[in-house]
Amino acid sequence: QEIVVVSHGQANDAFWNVVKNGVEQAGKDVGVNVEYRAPETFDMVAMSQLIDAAVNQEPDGLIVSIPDADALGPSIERAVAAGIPVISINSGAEVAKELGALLHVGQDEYDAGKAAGERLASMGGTNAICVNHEVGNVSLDLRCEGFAEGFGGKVTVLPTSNDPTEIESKVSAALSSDESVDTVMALGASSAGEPTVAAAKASGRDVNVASFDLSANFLQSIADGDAAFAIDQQQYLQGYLAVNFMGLHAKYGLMPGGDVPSGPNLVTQDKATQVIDLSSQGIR
Amino acid sequence: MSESAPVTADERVKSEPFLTKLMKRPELGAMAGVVLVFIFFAITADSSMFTLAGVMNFMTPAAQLGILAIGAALLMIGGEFDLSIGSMVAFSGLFFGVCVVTWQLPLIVAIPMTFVFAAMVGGINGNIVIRSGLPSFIVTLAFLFILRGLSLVGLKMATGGSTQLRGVRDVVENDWLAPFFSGEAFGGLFAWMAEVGIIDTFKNGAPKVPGIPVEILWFIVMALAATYVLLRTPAGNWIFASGGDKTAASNSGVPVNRVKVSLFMLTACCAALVAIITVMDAGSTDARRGFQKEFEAIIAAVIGGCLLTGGYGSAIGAFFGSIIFGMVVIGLTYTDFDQDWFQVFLGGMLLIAVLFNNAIRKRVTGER
Amino acid sequence: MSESAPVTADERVKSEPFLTKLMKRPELGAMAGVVLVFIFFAITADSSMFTLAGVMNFMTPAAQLGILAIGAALLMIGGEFDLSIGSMVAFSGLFFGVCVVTWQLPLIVAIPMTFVFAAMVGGINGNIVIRSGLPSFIVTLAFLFILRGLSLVGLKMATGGSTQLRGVRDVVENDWLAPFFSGEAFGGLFAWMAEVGIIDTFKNGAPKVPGIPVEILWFIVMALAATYVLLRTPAGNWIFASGGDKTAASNSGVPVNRVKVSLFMLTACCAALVAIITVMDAGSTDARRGFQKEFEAIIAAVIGGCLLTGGYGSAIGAFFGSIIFGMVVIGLTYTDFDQDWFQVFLGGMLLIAVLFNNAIRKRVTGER
Amino acid sequence: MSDDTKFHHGDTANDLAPIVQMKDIEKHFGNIIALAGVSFDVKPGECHCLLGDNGAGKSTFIKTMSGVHKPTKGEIYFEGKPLHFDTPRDAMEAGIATVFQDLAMIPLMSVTRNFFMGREPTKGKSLFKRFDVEQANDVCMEEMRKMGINLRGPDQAVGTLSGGERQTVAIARAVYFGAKILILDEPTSALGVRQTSNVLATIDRVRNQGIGVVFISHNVRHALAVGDRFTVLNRGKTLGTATRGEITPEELQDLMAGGQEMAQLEGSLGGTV
Amino acid sequence: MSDDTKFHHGDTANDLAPIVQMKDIEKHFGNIIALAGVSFDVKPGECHCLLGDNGAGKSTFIKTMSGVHKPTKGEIYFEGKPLHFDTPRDAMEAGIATVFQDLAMIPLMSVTRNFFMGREPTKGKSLFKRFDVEQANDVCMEEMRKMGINLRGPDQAVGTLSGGERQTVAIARAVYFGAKILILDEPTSALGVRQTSNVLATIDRVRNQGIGVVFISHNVRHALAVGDRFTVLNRGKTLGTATRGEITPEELQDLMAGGQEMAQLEGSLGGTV
Ligand SMILES: Nc1ncnc2c1ncn2[C@@H]1O[C@H](COP(=O)(O)OP(=O)(O)OP(=O)(O)O)[C@@H](O)[C@H]1O
Ligand SMILES: Nc1ncnc2c1ncn2[C@@H]1O[C@H](COP(=O)(O)OP(=O)(O)OP(=O)(O)O)[C@@H](O)[C@H]1O
Ligand SMILES: [Mg+2]
Ligand SMILES: [Mg+2]
Repeated sequence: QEIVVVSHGQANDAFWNVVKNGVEQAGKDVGVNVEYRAPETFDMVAMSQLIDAAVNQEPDGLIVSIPDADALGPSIERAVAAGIPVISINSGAEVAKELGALLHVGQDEYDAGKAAGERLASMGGTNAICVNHEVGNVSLDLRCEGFAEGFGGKVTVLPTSNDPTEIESKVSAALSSDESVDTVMALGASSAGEPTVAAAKASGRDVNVASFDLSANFLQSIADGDAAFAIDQQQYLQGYLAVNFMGLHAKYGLMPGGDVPSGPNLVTQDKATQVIDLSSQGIR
Repeated sequence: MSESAPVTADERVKSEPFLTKLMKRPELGAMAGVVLVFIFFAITADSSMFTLAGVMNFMTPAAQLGILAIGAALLMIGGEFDLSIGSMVAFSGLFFGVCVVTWQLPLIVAIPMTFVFAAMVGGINGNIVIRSGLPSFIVTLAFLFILRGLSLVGLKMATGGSTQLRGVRDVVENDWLAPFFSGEAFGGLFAWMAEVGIIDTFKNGAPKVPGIPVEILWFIVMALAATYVLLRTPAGNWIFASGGDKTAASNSGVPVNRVKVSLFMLTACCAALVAIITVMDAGSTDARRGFQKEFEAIIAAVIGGCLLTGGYGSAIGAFFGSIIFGMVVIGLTYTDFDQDWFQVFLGGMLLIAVLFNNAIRKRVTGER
Repeated sequence: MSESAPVTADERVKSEPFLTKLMKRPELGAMAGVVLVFIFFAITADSSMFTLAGVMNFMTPAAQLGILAIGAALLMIGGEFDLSIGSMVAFSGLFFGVCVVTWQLPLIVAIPMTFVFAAMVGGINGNIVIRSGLPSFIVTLAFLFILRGLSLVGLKMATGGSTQLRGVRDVVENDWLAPFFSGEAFGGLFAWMAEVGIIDTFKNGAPKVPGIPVEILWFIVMALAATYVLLRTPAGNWIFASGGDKTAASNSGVPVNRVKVSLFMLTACCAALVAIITVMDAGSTDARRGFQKEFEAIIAAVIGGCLLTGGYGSAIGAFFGSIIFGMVVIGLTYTDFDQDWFQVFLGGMLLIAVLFNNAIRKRVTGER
Repeated sequence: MSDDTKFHHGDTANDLAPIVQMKDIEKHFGNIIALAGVSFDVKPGECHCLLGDNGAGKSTFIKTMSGVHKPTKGEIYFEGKPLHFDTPRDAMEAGIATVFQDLAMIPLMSVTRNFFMGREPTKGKSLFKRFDVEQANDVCMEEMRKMGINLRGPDQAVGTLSGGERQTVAIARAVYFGAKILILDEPTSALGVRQTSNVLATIDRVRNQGIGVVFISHNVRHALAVGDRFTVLNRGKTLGTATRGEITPEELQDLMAGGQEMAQLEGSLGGTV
Repeated sequence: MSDDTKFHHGDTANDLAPIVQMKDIEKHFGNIIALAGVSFDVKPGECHCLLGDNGAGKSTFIKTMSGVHKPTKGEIYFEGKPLHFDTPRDAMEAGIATVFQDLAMIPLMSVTRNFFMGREPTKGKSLFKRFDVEQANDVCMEEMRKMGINLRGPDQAVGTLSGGERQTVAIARAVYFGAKILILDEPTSALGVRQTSNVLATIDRVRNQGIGVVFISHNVRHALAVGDRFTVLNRGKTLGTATRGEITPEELQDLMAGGQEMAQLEGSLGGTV
């Protein structure tokens, strides 16, 4: 059996690397051949072409993320029309059924952001920065929007590049130019979260730092009390379960009855140390 | 005044095989690369890659890239760069989206407006470059940022906070101009071919290939037009001259500044065309559209034999360069390589394709 | 043989004010831009930007970029590009990380090994460019992809599946070489200055600025060294000549190929230096390190007056170019502008800075 | 720099109104003064030689005449009307064709494309108006043959031509397009003896057609062979104008050397170099 | 292309062994045959003139001698030993200095930097060994003055020099570094009369120092003034070698024109162009 996964996240993105690891593990466990594909950058046009390419190969199952239903819809519908079973992961819960996907495994970015915002607001935050290291990537934008919604207070989006040094400097700058900032939300643990912690520490102020996704160093910071928590989508599940379901579907025609929420799961100080190792292996 | 000497064959010219003559043309150098890449995938890739559907599938991104690459190639031959084309795709996509979605303009108005708008931005680019004498690299780089930023701001204003503008497909669906810029051409023909069994169908009977995506037609038409202009019109001569040596060209009476500004406008219009096609196809636009496309367009042009220093290259070269690039990017997904290795293969294939090109050309033309 | 004519003052030379002479140097052109950007932020930005802490804050990324930009500038003056420096940062960062974490080598071994390794990759780059005669743009572009891809593959192999290799800080912490490549220099001095109240302190008495980040020192040293090499050594003359006109230089006896390969190796070593510094500072490395840094380095070099066509430019220009770029990128967060407009301002400021530069230079030197 | 008695200003070989008249032209490059007030005119049907030492400002001067440089000071009258050429194209359209010392050719482009650069012959109408490559090739080969060069083919890149072949392309081009004034800046410097005599003959021919020729040369013999008037520049200033027959080769040569002594060779250079 | 009786092969002005001997050199560029078997040698202390029509292959030939082109066929002996120069640098280190027809200068670089390009004088030791700019400037200005050009300053960019000034830099450089052989490809083409006579005098001087000079020119008078032997190329082949005194200017000129007739001018060109 042949299963193809097409996502909008590159293989060298820390978050999607974990998804990919899940995909591969599931492929081994269920005994199917899986291939993971993604465009070189966040590019909906390119992604729809990758889905088309996958459809051409008529796999036994197609797993996609749907960050832009308008752009990807026709390609997915074409897959469904061609009789290829489709499962959606990560994003697109609201449109998955409509487009003909059997099931959605994932955690809506907006909801995850909202949960994080609520949590940080409850920790006493009133003025927050949302560090966006890939402006225009819709899923990151949604995290920020959800965060703003849940947080309630003032939220400023800080656009940065992927470069840790630049992020650290920019967060430092933002902290020192507005003394009332008390909360920083990073949208990715390894690229944005770690330098954010460093900047917060160097500022000498009491700032709550939280981040989406996990990275070993960021978890260490949580354990050490330098950061508040990390939001774990448990994206390993998104890859693993989707492939697992699809494999079973291909073999035995099995399919769960409803969507599977993979998160959110807040990793706080008490749990942080347990997952460091798993994170440094790319499983969490 | 001496009488003109009789025209005699020169004993100092060896006769040259036809193949050699052919390979000397910059247009055709890139073909060897296409052939190599084709052979590679014919061996390694899933057989579905070279079915009709598979070919359309890799030709679509190649065509979108190629439209940009042809513009970029002309500009490069003319001695300048435009790094803002990627951002221009996003920006004119936004403009077009706002025209049709927010202002509800029909395509016959919205499309020309988008082109005029793009040409204006291109003209600004060009005029700054010409007037200031700064390298176009740095000026258009500034516009890379500015246009990308404006796309973000504009999107947020147009949508009330989102970075994605949706709903284009619904409003343009029934416009009579839409078939020229979106979807597939010759749909009837393909449906018929599917019926009589010339082409493959899905299980449900629909043809696997509903037609030729319009961008492919645009791509071919543009490549031919650009080649014609370059090789067979005075304008083409001026482009080569402006890029080859600005001072010499201007001293010989070529209106260098006018040529360069026109090329900037042309490149921007190419970006607008891609924007219109992709926005209508996708039905939406977002702030990341066209990201790094400037880069890929320059890559395709260089693979196709354009010199970065200007004055040399061809549109057909850019055509083949885009096909190489498109074929490699999509083709790798038809193979069994792990996605982790994707970039390694991409880089390796590009390198091998151009080295091969080069080696073949040198061998055939006997250059040292 | 005529006797040499007496040396007389030439009546055809107008006397030239000192300022004019100064501004004619490409090194100093970029200074006007720095001043302009400084004035802009002095007015619009929060006052904390130009405190000692604020300056260190924007100088750190500027310095990291600058180290790359100086390498890129030398290479550009020598007439070539290296698009693989960004990927090289990731790749040599991985190599260094593996050396210290996986193989547990002391820095005195790991650092030279990393440099040698980087130089080797640079040498491969250079040799392919020279041997094939292909444009360096396309060759190093292939390496951009290849090295980026290999970094990912290597990281996953080294960590067993993650894209991040961590634990560098723990192993290097006590190495005697570490202070040269990480953290802050002159810590004692700054602590003393804090004590006597020359510089600001936190409430707990620690100085707000614990010292000068080492990358800033490396940056300054490299800018001086590169300037010295360019202006005061035979090698510098060869670099200018190789970039100015390859054939003419080689016909005049400059070992053009050797110069170019060395420059590729140097650029790769600059990337390795940045990799070592950032990996030690961050304590980890990941697959996205150095993303698009090649681009920024070229930007900084061009802002600083390097010509893309080679043969002209300066290391000090790249120095100021990096500072302009770093100041604008970080500085905008100190202002009250809506951050959605960030890219618009970034592009606008870059454009204005270079236009201003250019205008000042032209006015001062009386060029048309 | 004495005003030699044989030199006199303003008296010309014929009484036609000058096509171009340049008055007190100055040109500064930054702090360098290349021209410090030079006056000059060209009449139809005459060959006016511009002579002078290296660096005297000859090329700079003719570049102001053909629209490449804008003069820092001074006036240009074209057919009696004050005029400023903004670009070389303007000058060209007014009927001035120039062979620049650096030839103004694009090495990567073919001979034909260089020959017709900026003034391509076209065929076909409106949208189908196109560069008439065949005719262009024929014209180009024919004009080159007239100058004594048999090209191997019209599509050879100019960069691969020999020095003299390249110079011949530039001359043939200017002659072909020269309508009212033909400016030649050291046209024969790289030419063989046969090509040189062809060029001199060509100058003679176009002069007889009523075209004004400005001829720059360091070769006294060439200048005397075709020149009607001789203007000598020295260090950015004019030393005066002489008419043909009024001046001996030796005097002219002395003036061209800027009055300074020349090295003596044991060999037989026989008076003029 | 007859073997004129005045021409004879192998008999030379003196009996020293040649420094460089080239045998049956062929050079093809793709399908173009630029040299079809040319033999040539240079002896110490002689000035060997290489003459010929435009496109005859003179420049191509001396480029094979100075390591720029690798010959397609043929052998090169340097001081009796067979040798191939891989790069111009090798040739230079062996003692061959060349003035190329295109001068091989970098327009954006200063006069001094061009002058010393590839062979910079240094001062200081080991790590502090640096380009001795002051000395370089002095040498450069002085050498230029010797050639009759007073530069405004050693840091002027070569691109802003006049054609003759630029050529003088190239000549001065080659003379300064010429150790065993000095090759001059049309060195006087852009020079003024004074500079020309200086260059001819310089050729004479270095010849007397025992350096072999290869001199390419289209000017018969210049060639006869300094040349000891004359080799004429025509369409990639050699027409033979003549010794000084054996041949009249008119004969030489006829040979250089490739035997073809020259245009006649009513003007007084007086025999030789
Ligand atoms: N762009 C420039 N910038 C600075 N100086 C210049 C520039 N162009 C020319 N010059 C100077 O002006 C003077 C006149 O140069 P020009 O080229 O007109 O001389 P010329 O008479 O043509 O000499 P030649 O016979 O050697 O060609 C020269 O000394 C030259 O160095
Ligand atoms: N790279 C090249 N490719 C093709 N043809 C070439 C190349 N270089 C030179 N040629 C041809 O070889 C012939 C000889 O050229 P060369 O430059 O040696 O002539 P030359 O004797 O120096 O002439 P001139 O007196 O005009 O300088 C010319 O016809 C030229 O077109
Ligand atoms: Mg001149
Ligand atoms: Mg020659």
